Amino acid sequence: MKKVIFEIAENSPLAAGVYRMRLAGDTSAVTAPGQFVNIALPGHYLRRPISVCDGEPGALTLVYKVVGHGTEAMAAMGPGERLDVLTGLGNGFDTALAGDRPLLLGGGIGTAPLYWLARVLRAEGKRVSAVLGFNTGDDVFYEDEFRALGCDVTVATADGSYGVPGFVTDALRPGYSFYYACGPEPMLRAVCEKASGDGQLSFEARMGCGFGACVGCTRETVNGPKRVCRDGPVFRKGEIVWTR
Amino acid sequence: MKKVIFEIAENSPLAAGVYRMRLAGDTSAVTAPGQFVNIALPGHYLRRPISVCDGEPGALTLVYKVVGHGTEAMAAMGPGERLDVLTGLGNGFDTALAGDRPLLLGGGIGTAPLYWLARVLRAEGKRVSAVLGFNTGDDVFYEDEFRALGCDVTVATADGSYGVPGFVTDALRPGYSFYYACGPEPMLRAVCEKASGDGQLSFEARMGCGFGACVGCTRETVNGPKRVCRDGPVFRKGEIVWTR
Amino acid sequence: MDALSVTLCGVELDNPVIPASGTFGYGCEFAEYYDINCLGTFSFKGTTRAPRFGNPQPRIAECGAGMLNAVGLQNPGVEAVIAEELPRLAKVFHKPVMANVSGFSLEDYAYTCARLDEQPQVGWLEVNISCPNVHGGGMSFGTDPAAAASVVRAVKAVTHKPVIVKLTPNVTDIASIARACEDAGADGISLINTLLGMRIDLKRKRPLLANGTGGLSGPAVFPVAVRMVYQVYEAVSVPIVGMGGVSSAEDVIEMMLAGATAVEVGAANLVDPYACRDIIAALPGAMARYGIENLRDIIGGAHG
Amino acid sequence: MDALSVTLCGVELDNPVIPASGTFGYGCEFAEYYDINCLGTFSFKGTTRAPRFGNPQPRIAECGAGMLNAVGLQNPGVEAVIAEELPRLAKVFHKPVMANVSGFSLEDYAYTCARLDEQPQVGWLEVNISCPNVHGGGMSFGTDPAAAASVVRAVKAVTHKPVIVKLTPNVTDIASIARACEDAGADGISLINTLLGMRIDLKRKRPLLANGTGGLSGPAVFPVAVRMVYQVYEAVSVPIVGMGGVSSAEDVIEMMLAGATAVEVGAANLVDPYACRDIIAALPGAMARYGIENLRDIIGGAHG
Repeated sequence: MKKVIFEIAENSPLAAGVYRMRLAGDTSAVTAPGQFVNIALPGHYLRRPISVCDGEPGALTLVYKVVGHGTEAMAAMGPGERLDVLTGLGNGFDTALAGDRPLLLGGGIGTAPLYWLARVLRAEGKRVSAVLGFNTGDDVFYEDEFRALGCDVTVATADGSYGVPGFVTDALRPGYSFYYACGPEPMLRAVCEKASGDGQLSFEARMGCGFGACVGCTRETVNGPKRVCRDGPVFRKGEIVWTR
Repeated sequence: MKKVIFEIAENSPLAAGVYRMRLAGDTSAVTAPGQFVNIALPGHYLRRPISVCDGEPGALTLVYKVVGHGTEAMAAMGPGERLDVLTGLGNGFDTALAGDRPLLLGGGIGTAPLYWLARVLRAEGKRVSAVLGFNTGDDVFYEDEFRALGCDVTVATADGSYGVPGFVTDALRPGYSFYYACGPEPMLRAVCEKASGDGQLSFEARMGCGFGACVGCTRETVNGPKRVCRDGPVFRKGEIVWTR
Repeated sequence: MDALSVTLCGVELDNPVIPASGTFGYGCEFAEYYDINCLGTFSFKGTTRAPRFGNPQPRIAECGAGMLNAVGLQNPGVEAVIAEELPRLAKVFHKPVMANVSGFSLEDYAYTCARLDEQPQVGWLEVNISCPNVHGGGMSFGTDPAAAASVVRAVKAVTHKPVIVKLTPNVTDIASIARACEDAGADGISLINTLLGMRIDLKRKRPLLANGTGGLSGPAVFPVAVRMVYQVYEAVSVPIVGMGGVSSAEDVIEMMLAGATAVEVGAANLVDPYACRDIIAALPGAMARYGIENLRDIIGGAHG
Repeated sequence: MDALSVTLCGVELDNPVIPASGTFGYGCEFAEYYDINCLGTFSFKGTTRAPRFGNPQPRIAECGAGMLNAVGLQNPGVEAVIAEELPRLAKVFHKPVMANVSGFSLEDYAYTCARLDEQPQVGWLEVNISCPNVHGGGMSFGTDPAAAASVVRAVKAVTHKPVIVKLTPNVTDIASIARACEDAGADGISLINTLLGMRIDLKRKRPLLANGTGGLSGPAVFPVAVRMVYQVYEAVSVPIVGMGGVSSAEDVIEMMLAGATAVEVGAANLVDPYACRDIIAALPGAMARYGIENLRDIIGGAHG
């Protein structure tokens, strides 16, 4: 964890209600795809946790969805403005588990952190497949970016307006060595039930602090209570206990 | 009263802890010297009441002193930034009472609203004297500006480091037709006791709204309770009841 | 009835937005800024039997996301309100007004309420048994169920119009006090009055307010107000007027979901004189965003 | 003793700043960010006799100038705290720690306090009779003077270290409860725990927290906390640990002027992990600004 003042280099719409923000600043604490940052926004008491879509020395890319007043305020910010950010939060994905044919399963905004993961896995020479699910065609983002990394990409939309009709679980094809999933909890649960083999899943949660102090975001696991913000947000399939 | 978004044209230090802010915007509601504006500042719940130092169509000049977090935030703002301001608050001075040789008595930051008053009185061809009192030489501001208007200016400092040693009441000279005073309450009280003849005095107060709704700033007068923000801030000598 | 209208104790309001007592005077200041007939109604300045100057200065202190006030029921007294304020109001406001009343004894409450009950302009009596800024100023009545009930009975015995009792949040069990008021005949409950607070002047090293303590209002208290409205809704069957830090159309909807039939807006009027007008204008858009057709249908909607 | 030091129940603190229970875990997370030995001490996560998962999700809701939490006393239980957390803490923190204890019966409180009283690392027992997020979770003890006193007696009977009782602000008369605790043998009083609040999810039209209500903390509650510390200071003679929305060195000074010997900082740690370190660093400058030579000299200074 490191507290860093970033400068906004870019903040532009990407899809319906989805924005991409590029930040310039010290990224030394950001070490693994699947980690997130926690952003202080003027006029809002709690920080906003946003997963890292891509990271490189000195620059972070965040892809976020406007879901409330906080993210609304974020979307209204412009280049040159500064943000107080806690960086390098959460465990991130374990690429050592990937095997040679990893499958990435993204649901809506949950697609964002999988991009950096895909880039790392491709750099390791893995054959990466990605199934990206959205509600409708207007929500789709980063399809081309995943392709540009050399991933085998399938897009599914719940309303069938684009790509394969249905959910990511309807577009599953066998032949993957390990899966990585990120998205809303119902999607993750469906993935666990329908996807064969082992995987890691990244969870969302309402967080207080984002670094493990308030235990506000705790969920039960087979290894006892775990904090999504610090022990997660990524959990191994076998650890997960479905409470809702 | 009119709610106006102003743009800051200038915001620069004038004396020890004293700043001058020039605002560009609709000044149609500002009608008399001695009126004040009430400024909304991000991160502060209540507005900050600041007396108008000078006004002309499309432009306001405020001279304010940094006394807390709010005015600190004001001092940190720069040209181009926008402010949400309630304008044209308070009754202001009645120049019809001036006679031909009005005397202006300013204490510290209370000197600010007297500048516009002096300009109006000079424009009406009055012979204006001004006695401006400060704690020390470093606090003195607008001496030259009052002179440039053609006022007979005397500066007094409590520590004697500049001008006449002592308070404004020590620098009083007879021969004025009416006086106008603005400053901290102890100074106003001393003026009422020591200055002969009639006058108007402008009071400071802790305000909630600034436009008469909350009656937070009420003070007793010979005509019953009056709101400093709306029935004042200027009161006739004969109305005033000294409570503290 | 249109999508914004609600019925409060048998009287229909065009919308549920009501400027709260003590933040709207007797209406005339705001009538200069906008046509106050756009309001559901408003609750006028807390009125007592005799004129009051209130507390010494200073009476106002700023806080994070709110303010303290210790005005102490400054008002010209009920006879001056009837002789001067109500006629002046009649020229600019053509709806029933809510008459807010405070007192220091059962006789005070009964006398003042009876006088205002006779005034045709008055639609409701809002009986404040919760002023935190006056010693024995109603707050003592508002913290004990039996004392609260005694005020309600005294007022109901001499009035005909709906009596809404305004409760203090500075209690252990708000529901029991609301229930006692309902049992004593209250036609409605309004809450919350301000939370008792204090700020200290670091320069003088003394309490900032001359009165020592003051009442906290503003967004800071909103979650406490929502909780208490929710609790009182489960305890009584009379309508509830919810208030406490409401500053937006979303806040109005949240209060109504918690159980409020109408919603008072207080401190927001002091930082923006157009707050209530703008909140009313924003309601239809907010309703659309949350799939709400008629406001009256969501009252208490958050209760399973 | 230097300018920042104070003495809390006979134990000297280098400074009065104490991270509040529930916002600092058992210390280890923060020890990764800065040397927590700069703290006066800290109050560790509320510990119960048995392990607890706490309440279902969601447990956190944002508010204006604050937050609601309904964690519900998640903790590994006193034996795990003694076997795992305290040894881990010993490596990074070399001062006496404040052990925060909750319970559901007098036996719970006595057992857990007795076990922690035996631990050499523990300097004070902070007995929480005010958790708003657990049904029968201490709050019931904290709202009645006799019940509060019974907890104090049960704990004092089996412990030797200073017992500080943590009070809830959700009461009509905080002073009477503080007095009852002092009469029952409490060595100190800490306040305020969180104000009971609620937020409603406009999309789901249900309370946002799974628990319904939650505890409000953050700058929003600061004026209420200052008022209650001021009132309790006039009611008891034992030292007071003040807390509630403290976010700056100025806030620490204000709390001490109101009557606090030491000051806990809660929610601020959650929005800025360095909050306490930075507040301590800012104290000398703030003291100079307000002409304060030694912090210990201003305790209760606002009382005429």
